[in-house]
Amino acid sequence: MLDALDTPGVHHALYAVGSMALFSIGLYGLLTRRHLLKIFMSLAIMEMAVYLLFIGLTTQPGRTAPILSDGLVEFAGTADPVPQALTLTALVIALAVLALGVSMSIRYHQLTGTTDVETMSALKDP
Amino acid sequence: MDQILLQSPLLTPTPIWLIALPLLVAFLSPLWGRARWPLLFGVHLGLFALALWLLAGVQDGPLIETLVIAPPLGIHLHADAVSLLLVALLTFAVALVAAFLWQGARAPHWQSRQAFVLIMLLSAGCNGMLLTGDLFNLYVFIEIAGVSAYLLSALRRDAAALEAGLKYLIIGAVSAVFILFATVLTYITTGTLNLAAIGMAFADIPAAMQILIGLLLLVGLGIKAELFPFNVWVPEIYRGSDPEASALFSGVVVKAFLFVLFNLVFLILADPAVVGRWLMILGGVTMVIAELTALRQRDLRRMLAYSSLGQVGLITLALGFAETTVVAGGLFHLVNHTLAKLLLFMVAALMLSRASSGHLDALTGIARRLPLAAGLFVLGSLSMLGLPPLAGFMSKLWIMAGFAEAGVFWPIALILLGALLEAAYFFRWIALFYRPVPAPRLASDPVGLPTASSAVTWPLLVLAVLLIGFGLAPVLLEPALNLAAEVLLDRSGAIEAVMGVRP
Amino acid sequence: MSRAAPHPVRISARLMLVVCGWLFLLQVAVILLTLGQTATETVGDGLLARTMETGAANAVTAVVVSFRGFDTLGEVTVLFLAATGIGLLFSARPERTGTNTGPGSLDEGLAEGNPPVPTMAAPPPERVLSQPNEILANGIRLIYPVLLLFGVYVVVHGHLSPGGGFQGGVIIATAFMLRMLADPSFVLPPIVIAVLESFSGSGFVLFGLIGLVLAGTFLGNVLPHSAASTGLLVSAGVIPLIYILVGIKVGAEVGAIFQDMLEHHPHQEH
Amino acid sequence: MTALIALTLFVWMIGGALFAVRQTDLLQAIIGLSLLSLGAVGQFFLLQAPDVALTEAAIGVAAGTFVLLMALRQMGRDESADPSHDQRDQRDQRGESHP
Repeated sequence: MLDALDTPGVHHALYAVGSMALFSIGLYGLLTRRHLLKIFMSLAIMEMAVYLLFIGLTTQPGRTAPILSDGLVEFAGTADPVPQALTLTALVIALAVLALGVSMSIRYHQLTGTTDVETMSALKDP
Repeated sequence: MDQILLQSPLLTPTPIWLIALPLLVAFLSPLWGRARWPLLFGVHLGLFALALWLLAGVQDGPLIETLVIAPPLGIHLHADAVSLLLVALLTFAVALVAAFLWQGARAPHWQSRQAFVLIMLLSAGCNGMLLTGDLFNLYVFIEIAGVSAYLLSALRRDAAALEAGLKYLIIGAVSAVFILFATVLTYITTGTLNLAAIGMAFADIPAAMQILIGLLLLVGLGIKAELFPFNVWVPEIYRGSDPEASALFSGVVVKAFLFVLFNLVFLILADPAVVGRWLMILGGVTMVIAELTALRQRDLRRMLAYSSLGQVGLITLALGFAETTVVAGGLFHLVNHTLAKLLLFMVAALMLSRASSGHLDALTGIARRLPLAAGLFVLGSLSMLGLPPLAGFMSKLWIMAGFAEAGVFWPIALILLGALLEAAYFFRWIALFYRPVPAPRLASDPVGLPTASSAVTWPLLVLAVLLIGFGLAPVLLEPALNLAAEVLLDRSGAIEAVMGVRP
Repeated sequence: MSRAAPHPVRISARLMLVVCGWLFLLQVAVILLTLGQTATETVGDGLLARTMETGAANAVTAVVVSFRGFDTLGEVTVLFLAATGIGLLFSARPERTGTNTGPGSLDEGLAEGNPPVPTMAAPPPERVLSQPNEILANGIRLIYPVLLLFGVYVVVHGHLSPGGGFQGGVIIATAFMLRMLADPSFVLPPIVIAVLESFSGSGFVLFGLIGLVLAGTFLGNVLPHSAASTGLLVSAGVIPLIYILVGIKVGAEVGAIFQDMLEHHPHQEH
Repeated sequence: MTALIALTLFVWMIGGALFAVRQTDLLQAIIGLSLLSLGAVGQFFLLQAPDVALTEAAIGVAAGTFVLLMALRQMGRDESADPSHDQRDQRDQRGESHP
């Protein structure tokens, strides 16, 4: 009976709803939180949701990983490798941007003692 | 296309060099030592020449360079009359900024190896954005250009610069998430990432999804291309960054993003008319609001930032009309705005090196101390607001003539209103620069400054000559611009060049 | 500078909740409506059909390093930029701190002779990583070579099994990070990092250019890569070589990022 | 069966994400984020993407968390510890987290 759930439709709907829920939580955090670290964390949640949506919706249940091993000799019935490859790339880029943003925040905090985006106002019109 | 590739690739340079060479030079940066600035200048001059050389070869059709595996499976570079024209413009602009920094930047943060790497990779990222024919590859290059820009604006590492860098990084990361989301949805629905293949498949996906993808891309690219209402962050970034960095943002990065936005609109949408109308409205609103706000600015860099936003709005207004004459005029204005804004920001850099701040009061009477710089500022602002015989006049005239020919008059009224507002605030600043000041205030002139050599002015003079030259003889650029506009609007030609079939 | 009217956190938080919920429903509705019409034939299928040509047993690696190697080049560039920028941020004390006027660009020389401007800056961070206890230090010393070896294994087998340059590089960097935590005197010399990142980055581009000359396309596979050798360690032509370069690059960059964030005392710029 | 596992992991991840966004103690928020990443590792394994799962484990769980923890060491654990927050804001935020 549980196997009846394992249709592409159910899977994809599950991943659509789940990852969009994560995306919305991230967006909510982005819009309401003011601490710099919280903003970067919210962005990380949004990115995670996008990756999950990507791989979730392009993989059909029952496929195998796109790797030849254990006697497999051809790529038949394997998952789509392109979303996985793109997600790899995007993950590393996201780490780079996160590390850079956090470093800037640390430096900014050392200089001014501020961690709040809304009080960063040195550049506003006097 | 294969016959191009089968010739010896070293003898016939291919578009990949426009991206690979800056990457290579940047990776090898520890080797260059003191020769960094001449190298940056030389490499960009070389890339400029290469872009012009390639531009001469794409008069009849785009040059498609396959990377590893032929499109639509793999990534390809799509070099055509419009993307190469912009590559030429942007590499030229970076070369001039490099020359300016080479001669003029005495501040330690501009002398560092990192500054060299950042500018080099900023240019590589922009070239990649202009040339790539693949949606995800576009995202990667947007990140390269973006990360270099965040770091350039934080380069000075004091609180103001770090604040600018952080704000730029946060807004840029948000925009990148939206662009990535749109890319993902596109792959899910069309199964491809090649822009031409997407162009063929896009009309078949459900309308709701088309709108969602379009909105995500509009938000993502609108943030980066500084369109209303996604541009509130711009003036703060420009104020916190050094003017040299702002010159690169306004003159180079924004132009690349404008091209990306319109290239996607024209290439992917089977009928760009509706979206084009919306973009025109967006552009018009951007222009009017920015020019009105610029009137109230009391800081030189913020004023220039708002003026830049106004011009971006004008260019969007023209390109959104999707009609050859007006688009050619819009591209002409894009060229002129890059030249004039580079001039204005570099003059601002010179002025700020002599004044205590960029505030109105601090700059009063600066013309006595920097007569040449003030004169060039006048020239640049006159071109910006469109006074004959300068280039800005010709491009605005061109755009308005195109609109009049098509019988659409509200953009003309908006452009004239914008020019009026620009005249108001630029003349206010110019009058201020030339106001005579009592002696005690001049005495506060900082002394003991390591003066920049007078060679620092020659990039500015080049820009001034070009502004006058293009104003007097727009015919120099006319064939290239007309061709570029046709190519930009010719969706089926671009798709056919990649896919081999007409849509 | 006076702050604007107090931020009405509560109202705006509720409003944002409504906005996000509405967007959530909208996105889910659009995606669910589209689910029946997702692409049946994707680029991935075409690439899978041609993966055998590369001789790589891991199709994801074939896509990452070969078919979409240009993306990967861009990606290591972003990492390089981030490491460069973080090195810059932590390299030396900026001369001046926050002023409202934002100093001009060319006048930095002005500030050199002046006494430091007192600011509202926080006290310098205590850089006490409390002395690690003996068990932790010994445990890390024990695990460190194993982790390094594992990282190298993951890099080298990237074309055969899950993993590759990124994963292995990050594992190696994590090994360094643990070692730094256990043993504060352990440092990656900046010069070594600089050499490694230059070597691997330019090596990647050079592989691309060699491919351009010999195979006709940038990043073309110029070494023998017969399908028959699929599954062997030496197979797939340049793919493992490029992935090793990526591993070195990622290891060096992420290691440098970790090191910069761990120790905040300024080190020399070069 | 996989659908149920995926559902469980999603509940886990959404819990982690809510924790990361709502918790005012930043250390706990970071732990919430790494729980989310851990859930994502499981999801990627389930989706036949071992490469991505390995990367997510190395980058999301280890490196990303480390980077955030380093920032925490500098900036303090308390989200509302910023001196520029006024009392009213703090009260409001507390009120908002217990509706």
